[in-house]
Amino acid sequence: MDIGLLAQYIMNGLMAGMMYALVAVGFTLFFGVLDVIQFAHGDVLTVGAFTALITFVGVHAAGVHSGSIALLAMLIVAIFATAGLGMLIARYLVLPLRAAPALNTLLITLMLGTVLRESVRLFYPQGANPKPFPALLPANSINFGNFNLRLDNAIMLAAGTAVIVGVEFLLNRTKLGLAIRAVAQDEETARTMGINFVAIVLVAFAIGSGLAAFAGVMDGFYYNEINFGMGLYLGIIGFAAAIIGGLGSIYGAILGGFLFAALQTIGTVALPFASAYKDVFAFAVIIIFMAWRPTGLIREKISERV
Amino acid sequence: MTPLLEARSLTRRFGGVVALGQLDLEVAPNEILGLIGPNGSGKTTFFNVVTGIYRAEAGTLSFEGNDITRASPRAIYHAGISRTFQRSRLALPLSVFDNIMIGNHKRLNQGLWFNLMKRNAFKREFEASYRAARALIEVFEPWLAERMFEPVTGMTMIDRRRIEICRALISQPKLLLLDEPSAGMTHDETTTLMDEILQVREHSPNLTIIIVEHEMGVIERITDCCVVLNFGLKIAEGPYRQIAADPQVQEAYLGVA
Amino acid sequence: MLPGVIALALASLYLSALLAVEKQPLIIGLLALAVIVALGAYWMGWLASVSRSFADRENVLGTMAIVAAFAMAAYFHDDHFVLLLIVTVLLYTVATLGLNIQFGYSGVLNFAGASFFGIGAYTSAVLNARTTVPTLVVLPIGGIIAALIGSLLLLPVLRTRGHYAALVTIAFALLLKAFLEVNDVLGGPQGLQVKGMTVGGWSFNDSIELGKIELSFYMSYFVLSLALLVAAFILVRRLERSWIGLNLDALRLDETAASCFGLDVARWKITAFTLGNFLIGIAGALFGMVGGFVAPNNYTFADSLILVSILLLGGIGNPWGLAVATVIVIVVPEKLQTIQEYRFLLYAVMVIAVLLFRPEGLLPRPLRSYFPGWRP
Amino acid sequence: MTNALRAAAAILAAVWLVAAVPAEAKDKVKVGFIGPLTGGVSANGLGGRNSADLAVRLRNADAKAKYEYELVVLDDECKPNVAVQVATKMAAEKDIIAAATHYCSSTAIATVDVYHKFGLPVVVWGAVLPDITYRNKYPEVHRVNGTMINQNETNAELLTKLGYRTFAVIHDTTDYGKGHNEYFSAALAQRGGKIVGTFGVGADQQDFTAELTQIKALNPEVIYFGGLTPIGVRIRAQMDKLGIKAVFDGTSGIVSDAYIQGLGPLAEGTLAFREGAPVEKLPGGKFFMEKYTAQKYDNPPEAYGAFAFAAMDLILDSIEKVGPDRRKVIDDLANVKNRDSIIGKITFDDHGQNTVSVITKYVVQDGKWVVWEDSEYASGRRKLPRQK
Repeated sequence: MDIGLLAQYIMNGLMAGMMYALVAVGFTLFFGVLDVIQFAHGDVLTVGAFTALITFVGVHAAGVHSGSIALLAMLIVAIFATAGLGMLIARYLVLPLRAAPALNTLLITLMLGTVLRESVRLFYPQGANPKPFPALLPANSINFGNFNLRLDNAIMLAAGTAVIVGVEFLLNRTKLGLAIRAVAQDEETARTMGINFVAIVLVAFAIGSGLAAFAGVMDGFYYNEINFGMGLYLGIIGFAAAIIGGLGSIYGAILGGFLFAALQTIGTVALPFASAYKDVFAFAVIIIFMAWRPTGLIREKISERV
Repeated sequence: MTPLLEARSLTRRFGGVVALGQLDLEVAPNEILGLIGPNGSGKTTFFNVVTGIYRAEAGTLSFEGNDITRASPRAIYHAGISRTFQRSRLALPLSVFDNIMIGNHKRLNQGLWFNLMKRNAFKREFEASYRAARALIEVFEPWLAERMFEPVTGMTMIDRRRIEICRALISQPKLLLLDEPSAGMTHDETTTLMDEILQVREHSPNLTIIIVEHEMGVIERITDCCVVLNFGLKIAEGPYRQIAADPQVQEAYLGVA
Repeated sequence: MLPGVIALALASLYLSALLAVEKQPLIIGLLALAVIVALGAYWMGWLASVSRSFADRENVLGTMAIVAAFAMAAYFHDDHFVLLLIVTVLLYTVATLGLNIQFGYSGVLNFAGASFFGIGAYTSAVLNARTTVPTLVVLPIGGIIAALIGSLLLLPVLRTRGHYAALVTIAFALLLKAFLEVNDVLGGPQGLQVKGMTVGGWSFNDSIELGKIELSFYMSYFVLSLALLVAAFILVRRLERSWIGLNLDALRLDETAASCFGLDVARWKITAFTLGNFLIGIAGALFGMVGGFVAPNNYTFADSLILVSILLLGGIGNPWGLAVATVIVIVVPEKLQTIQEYRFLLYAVMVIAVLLFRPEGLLPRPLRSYFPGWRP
Repeated sequence: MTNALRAAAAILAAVWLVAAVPAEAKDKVKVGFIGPLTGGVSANGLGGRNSADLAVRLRNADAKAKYEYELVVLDDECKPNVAVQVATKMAAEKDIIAAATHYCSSTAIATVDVYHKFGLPVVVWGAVLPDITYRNKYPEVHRVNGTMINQNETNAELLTKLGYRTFAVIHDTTDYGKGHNEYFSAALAQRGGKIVGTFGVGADQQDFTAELTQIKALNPEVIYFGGLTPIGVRIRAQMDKLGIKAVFDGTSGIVSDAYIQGLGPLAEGTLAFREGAPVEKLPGGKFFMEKYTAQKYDNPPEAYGAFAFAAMDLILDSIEKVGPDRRKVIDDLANVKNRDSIIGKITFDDHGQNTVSVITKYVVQDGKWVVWEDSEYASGRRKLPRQK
């Protein structure tokens, strides 16, 4: 196939993969500290994206027309709002259910997801319609044959990478990260080490949810359109990515994210004119994969005391 | 005479750590063997290897002369070995009776058709099993026999131990593995439980027992012979008095140096 | 036994009232009433005695429940929509009974319940349209196909645990919907029409004339669905009250311990998963014919979640609880049509509340009693 | 039990009577409306609902009306499965006499059998798939708006006249999108246009970069899109992302304010076609818009509001004439000839299809749907991409 076309496919894949990875990291963080799946995560992303949109409208209404300021405001507000939301979820829905079977947590967060999704649909003005998302990033683009490299995409990839590296640094090089990893290792020891368990859990949820907001804004800039349902799809794929990567492992999540995007891209390239089958293909591969690697690529330590 | 259970240079590692190193061990029929040693010396690992939860990396295990080194937990249970767990692993939401019946698996008809369609035949089997379970548990604690259909949740530690031991005994195994039966119980409770175990032995004389225990009193009282492990290696073997006197054991285990 | 009878009578009376009432204020009033009464009964400890009498005299009360169902159907004999609602409740209960074998007993996660339901429905759509297989035979075939397709997932399902297992079925749910959407042979997103049930040349889709009174054509579907439910109920009950039920519980609660007592983990997981999908498939096959139409959007991941939440709402592992929960989940949103835009929201909030304040569900599963009323 | 039930029945009956005592002398008659009130095309659904509601309100305000009408509104979410459910609910409720139904073709075609089965007379107010009226000959089913055939003729006509030769087709895989694909391809073939690639996409698909990347390689002059507003918005936006310079040529499915709101400046130059004259040019257009704004609904009537109004008005006329009886209404609707309405004369052929010949061409200009003939594109002051 023509090289430019290939490059275009790879670019599409990278963009999708970056978003999946950002979402997956959230899932894996939550699982790390609490061994739960926070299934409203995808819809937290939606809330993040819409918060950003509201912020933009607000900033605009305030008479500020500088794109960069608006962009900054959107990111900050969205990330902090969702971080707060994440903490609330952890505090009032997830932590209280620790004693209950994992299924309950799964379900309560799924239902919360519905609540968030429906609220956006019902209470955001005409929330059922797709909403235009401002294009604030420079849209210059260079064409190499069939490959058109856009500055904004490049910027987003760079930003995404930076964020992921930042999280990695935070987890592996800082005291906070140490505490989070300690909690992830073993709650009891963490407590004895004098770590405030609840606080760490909340922080982890804040970080993960903040990432979701970032991914949501990125999605908005990439598609220039957001809608109340965007989170459901991204959420499920992020979950899948976190799982195939191996729950509890950041690298696994990132790997999983790009792997899934790769699968979809391969699906489209391998089945041209049947590109609609790309999801069927991707999910089929995932199921087969689970049979081969039941605990994901990067296996979490299962130390069963008998 | 041929040993009931025989381990030959049995080896199992976890990462770098040697949990069992070249362990040779024999259990004669009808004896009660004490397996002792400091924490992490490989006692529980030995049980897990014998019951097939972990695979041995080297060495052989034979039971009544048949090799069971690679056998699955199921096969081993069917061969006549059953066990209790250090952290009692009962099905808490289920009734006492249900928990005991879990141990009775091989003596119950597991056929779909039988269970779903032949309700009368099933009822007969059910009632028979009920009587058997009741008879067994009465040996331990008549009070429990009256509570066969109450959930295990909320029962005391000693009762849970009793139920767990009944679960292991109901299938009339040839070899019983007791993993720290005294864990989490007071001294007196432990004594009572041991009395009860010895009583059970009266009822079924050809029952062989391997017991892992920290309470030396218990070991001294009920075992015919002891094996001492340290870092997965056997460092002594013999009747309690003898090994208790062994300086090596004292140093490694009793900490008396 | 008396408390059970009273509860049953009140429940069926209430349900018929709820189904009959049209005026929104009245409906809201009735719903509020139900909540108050339920809370009151719980507070007074009546619920406990009710469940006790159900535990002891289940056969009698079961028969009465059937009578009550018939009485209700007779009362609504010419009201198409109410009958359709009742049929829907009956068939969803069958499906959740299947799901209950998986989640409730063996602990095998299945987040693709709606998918297997859909497989059943599509089976009847295709077979009724393109073959001459008697529609009554199509029902079990629907179940078998669902079970067979489900068996494709067996390997990953057996090998994975916990959230990893969840992913397998979730991925399957998404895969199946995506497949149905893009696959033209099965109608794509547009879906397919399903020919109705015909038994011995007589079509279920024709209304029945009994002298002067005309019965809705849903009446025959009602009878069949009820029969199916009763059969499924008895099957699941016997399963639970047998060594197999015990095996499944042991499996769910502690796989390792269970295997140390000779339990064949793979065998029983396969049994539970397959049997569950079979039931779901049959229910789906019949529901397809009742609705007369199948489309991928009926069988999304979200619909699977609704099935699962019925399970949790009712009290996982308790068939009677399932019936109650299904009524709530199917009928209540239907009756609250005027706030239709908000029904999903309210419904989700309700489930959250239950999970927070009564995680064991409305009617928690009682201890296994192998023979109701049996005393040593 | 049964006795108990009878008792309950009695109580309920009493309650019912009390509740049903009419406030006014006129007796109540229920009529229905079904449209997409939630989901991506909800704007059109709400516009239609308001318009139908307007018709009912005006009628109730009219002292000469024989009955007091109550509008029962149900939401088909533009999903065939949901549509079948709500259609069954509506048709099964005996005291709903007739209904104005469906904006989405995928839902309308899925439900015609239901209406036939239950004998509920319906007038389709927005769906354009020919099969809805022409696949069967159901006396229950009528339609005031035209079918997609003519609009695709006009569409192909205009674009070939503008000198475009190579087209790529994207259509959603519901019967709606498939229908457009079929009729447009046929119309285009007659006029010597060439289709370089056809892509079926999901009706709620999010990412189209895969399809569009392939289209980019095929390098067509025009991308024809047979689908509805939500994915129309996405595809147009993502075309831009991939730097595809081609005319975006849509169907009646994207003629909505939501499309322009969704895209902002990117919408400029999008083409679309709709049967029937634009509201402002309709005979009763001015009257309709005045009354509509007077009601202060919070959504605009959108492209098909006028049709929804006309459909409901037609139904009310029949009921006034023959009384609240489904059978009689069906018979009455069977011979609607040159009936005056705000959308002009309505005449049902033997399939209950209103014969609308006029098709309006639209182009987006400065954030508005402008009738092609009045646009600066027609006058040549502006140019579409790659226009000769």
